Amino acid sequence: MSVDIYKINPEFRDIMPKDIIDLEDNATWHATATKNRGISDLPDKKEILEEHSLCAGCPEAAALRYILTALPIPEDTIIVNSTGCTSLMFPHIALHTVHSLFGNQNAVASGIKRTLDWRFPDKTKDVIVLAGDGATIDIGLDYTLQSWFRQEKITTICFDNEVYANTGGQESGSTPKGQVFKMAPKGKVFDKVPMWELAVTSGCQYSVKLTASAPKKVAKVLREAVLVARELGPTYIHLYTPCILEIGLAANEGLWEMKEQDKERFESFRYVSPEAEEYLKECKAKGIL
Amino acid sequence: MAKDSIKVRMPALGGQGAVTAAHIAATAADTEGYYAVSNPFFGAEKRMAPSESYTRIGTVPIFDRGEVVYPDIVMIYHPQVVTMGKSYTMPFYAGIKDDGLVIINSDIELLTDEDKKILADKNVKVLTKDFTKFAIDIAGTELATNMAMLGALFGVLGTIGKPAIEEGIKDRFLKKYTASGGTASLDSVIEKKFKKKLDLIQKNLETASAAFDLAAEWAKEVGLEPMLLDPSHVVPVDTGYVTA
Amino acid sequence: MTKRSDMTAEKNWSGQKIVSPDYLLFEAPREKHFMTGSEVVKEAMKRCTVDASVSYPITPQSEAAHLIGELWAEGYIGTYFRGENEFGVMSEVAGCAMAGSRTVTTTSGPGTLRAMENFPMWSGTRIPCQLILMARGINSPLTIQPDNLEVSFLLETGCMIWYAENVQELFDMTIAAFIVAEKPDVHIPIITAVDGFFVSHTRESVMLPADDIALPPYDPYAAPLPPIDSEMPPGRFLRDPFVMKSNYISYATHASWQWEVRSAADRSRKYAKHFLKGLVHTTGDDVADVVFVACGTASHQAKEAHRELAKLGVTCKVVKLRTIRPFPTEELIEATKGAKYIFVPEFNVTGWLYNEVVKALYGRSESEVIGKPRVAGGMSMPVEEILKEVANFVKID
Amino acid sequence: MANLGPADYSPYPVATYDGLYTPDEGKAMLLTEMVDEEVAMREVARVMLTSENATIFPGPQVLYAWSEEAKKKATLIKEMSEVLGAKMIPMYDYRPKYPKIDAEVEINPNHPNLTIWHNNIKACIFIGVHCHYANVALKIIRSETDCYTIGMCALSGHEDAMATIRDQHSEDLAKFIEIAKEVKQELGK
Repeated sequence: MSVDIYKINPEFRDIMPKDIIDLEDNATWHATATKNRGISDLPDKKEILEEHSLCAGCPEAAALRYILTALPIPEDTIIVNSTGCTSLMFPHIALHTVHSLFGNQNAVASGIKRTLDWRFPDKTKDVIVLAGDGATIDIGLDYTLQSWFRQEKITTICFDNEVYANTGGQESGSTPKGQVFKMAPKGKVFDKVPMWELAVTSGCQYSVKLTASAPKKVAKVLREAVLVARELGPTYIHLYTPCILEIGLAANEGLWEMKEQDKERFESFRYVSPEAEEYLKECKAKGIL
Repeated sequence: MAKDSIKVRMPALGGQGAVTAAHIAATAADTEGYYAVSNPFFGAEKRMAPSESYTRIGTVPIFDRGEVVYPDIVMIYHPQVVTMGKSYTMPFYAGIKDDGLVIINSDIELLTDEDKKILADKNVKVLTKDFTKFAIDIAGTELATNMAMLGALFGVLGTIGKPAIEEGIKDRFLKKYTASGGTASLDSVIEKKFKKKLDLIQKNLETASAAFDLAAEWAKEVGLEPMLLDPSHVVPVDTGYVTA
Repeated sequence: MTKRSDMTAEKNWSGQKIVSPDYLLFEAPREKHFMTGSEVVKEAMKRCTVDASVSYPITPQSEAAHLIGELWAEGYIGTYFRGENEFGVMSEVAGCAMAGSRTVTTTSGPGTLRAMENFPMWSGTRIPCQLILMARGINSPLTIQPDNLEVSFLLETGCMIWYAENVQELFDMTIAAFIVAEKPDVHIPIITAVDGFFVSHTRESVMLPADDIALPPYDPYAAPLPPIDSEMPPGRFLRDPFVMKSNYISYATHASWQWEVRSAADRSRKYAKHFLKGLVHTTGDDVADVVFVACGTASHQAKEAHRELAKLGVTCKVVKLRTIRPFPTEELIEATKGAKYIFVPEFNVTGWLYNEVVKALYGRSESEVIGKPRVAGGMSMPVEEILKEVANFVKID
Repeated sequence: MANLGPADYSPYPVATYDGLYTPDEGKAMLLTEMVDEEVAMREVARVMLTSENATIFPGPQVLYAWSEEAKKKATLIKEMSEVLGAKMIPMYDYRPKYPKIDAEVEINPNHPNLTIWHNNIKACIFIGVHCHYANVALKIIRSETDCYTIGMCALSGHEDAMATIRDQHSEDLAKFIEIAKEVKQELGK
């Protein structure tokens, strides 16, 4: 059983560090949890994300914590990443993950999902893609859309900070029009790419745009997206996680920025296909949502 | 004098079935016990555009691959190969070896006096015949032209018999066979023309057989020397495959 | 629809009897068939208990890719689909292999270059997938013709590269490839190359074992890294982590990691020696003035030339290289001992194999190495042209 | 700090470039020599019993209770450490740890030399570490320390270790423990 890979042989408990012992004793694995996992576990349960190397106060780090704490079955969840700031957190996620290249995340995830379905026909294995706006919308656009056309049963999450942050603040397709960034010294000349809409026209069963300002909302959306992907087909979450460094905010101003954008560029967008709507009702009835 | 291996070049027009003919020729030779290889010219051939294929037959393993630049035998499937230069080589007999052979499908004489002199100097014999009419008379379709040409080739060579040819034709039309899109649809066109596959095979066999006799007769008349050693000379060789 | 869980100790999921690699390659009785390289790829994969394959059309490999698809439809292969382009396909292959599939794909020329970024990623993540490469020109203007310049771009990707000479060797080599690539101390990708058209579209006789036997399945847990399936510790595992000094601690990791990938290729030698019956194969006179060193179709052409030279009384030998990565340096030196002239005939304009041979023999051989004849753009290499080149150095009457 | 090892500073040249390869089935390797498994077991036991701060580095495949074999091995490795009087420092996962490791109590494949330097370890056994990370770590140790490395591998072994024994399953570990006890007696320990 997957959760067994976190069980420490008693002979070695005395030499293992606390964070590994806690993963066995105090993490909320699906197999051992008494209730649905969620944000309420954050204060007193062992988190799946260990210490990370992002900037102090980076909303990405917070958003990843919300997502990991809401996974329906973390011990059977694979997360595929791509190059960018998020890559710096991935080694510290206590799950099986892949980085691979810049932009090929949905292609790698497609291969993984197809193989897991082939190798474990009687088991549920969730596959999630988590990448930045550059990876999802620019360099990886073809692979993102094609995986949706093919109806791959994976959840794609875009951490949109509207800039290439890891490489030093260059304009991305997701940067708002007019914004001055490196490689757009006169300001960006075209509009922010409406990825959440492309998701709908490209076959996603579920597409939601939001900011990471409300943890419980992020957790709910993540859970819905994963359940729908598992059952029906591709789902998409477009999440605003501002780069406080590149837009000149202090470490404690990220939340404020996200709340601001809840009313503007990231005013909530939600598409749920009729089939998904039906299925989510069932999930509620079953109490898994 | 007979050689241990010969190379046949088949310039044709897309759709005439020269690739199929090369394949059947190689299969027949293989059945007769020879080493044999066939391949098409590697291009994006279209209907009525130049299309070329090759067959190599020998009593020794055939290592040579690709386009036949120095053929022993050239088979012209369509007059346009000569009259309109629908050929990858100019003239169509470029590179032909001494004591070679040219088979032309045409209802009229295509060779200039200069061509004739060059070929005569190399002691290359030429068989010109309207194999398309021949095919229509016997099989009832010009699509059997390639079978007539094939029969003629083996009639001249004389060391690969009709049973082997039959085997080659059956192998081609009865087995599951990987063909390019164009060839696949042509197959179905032919099948529509004949009600049953076996019927098709029978017609093809009759066409090839008749052409075989005609060409054998011709070879006697012109006193053509045997070109290829007979299969009794085939020597098994360790070709160094993983499984030797 | 077959299920992987239908597999037993005796039979794989498609009901084929599971036999040892040695039995399949060397002991099982064989029958004569007459087919193309594309068709033989299907026959080989049919006997390999393949979990996954991803395809994309490009001449001349398309037919092989169609036929692998048929194997999936027939229940021999677990999962198969057409990817969006070669970059995507090679990444999908990586996903399949990392998650524990025995995975195969095919490509040619421009597809290889489009996918290029993936190949060092493949070797770096230690996946034992197989790429069957049907070499084709990569220059502009566009060509679909046989020309193996593309192979030179793959030489330093960390993947193993084997080169098959003809339809028969393509069959045996693509089976042996999985066996060697999946050895735990090797476990890196393998590229099995042939010259497009010269092999893919050429019809010749080939000896095949029965198709009701197949290789044992791939075991992703007997591997140098855990598969990405959440079934093997450590639970906290990133298959290809950032270990750059700027973010973390170690340049040494990067250096060591890359040496380890090269070491893995080196460890394949002893296995390849067994399953390929040697990294090189020599035909002709033991002691020879003229030695041809070649791979793929060029070694075939050289053998044709050898036969003619023998008739002319010239002592001659053909040294066919079966493995290019790892490069069979010691075997090459041994096989070319005493040669006056070493000719390296090639189907590309730059002579990448000539460069490899010169590098390997540098300071260790007295022979004169000649990078001729060399044809490109799909041209054939008639034996007559080879003989002309030889005549420039050796007196032929 | 320990002296640099045979390769000095950089992990190149690695063992394969010196012509050393993993031993054939049924064989083991001591430095550059192919020997019988039992010969290697005796030598390995001797080195561990006579070297300063001899340490066992158990890896994920034996640290966690994910299979019956792993549980058996855990018990045996614990016994092995007692017989050899060796300390145990876990390589519990392979992540490049941030911001730093605690070299006193853990070892990380990305900079294993830190742990060996810090604890002045002169002999160590890798066991249950996945081959790729074992090889990455062993190359670094080989280059940057003078520690005598031993690879006890369930698969094909590790030529970058100074001693490597392959195909080591629980029954083989039991056999090794018995041999270690004999050697310990011979050494009068």
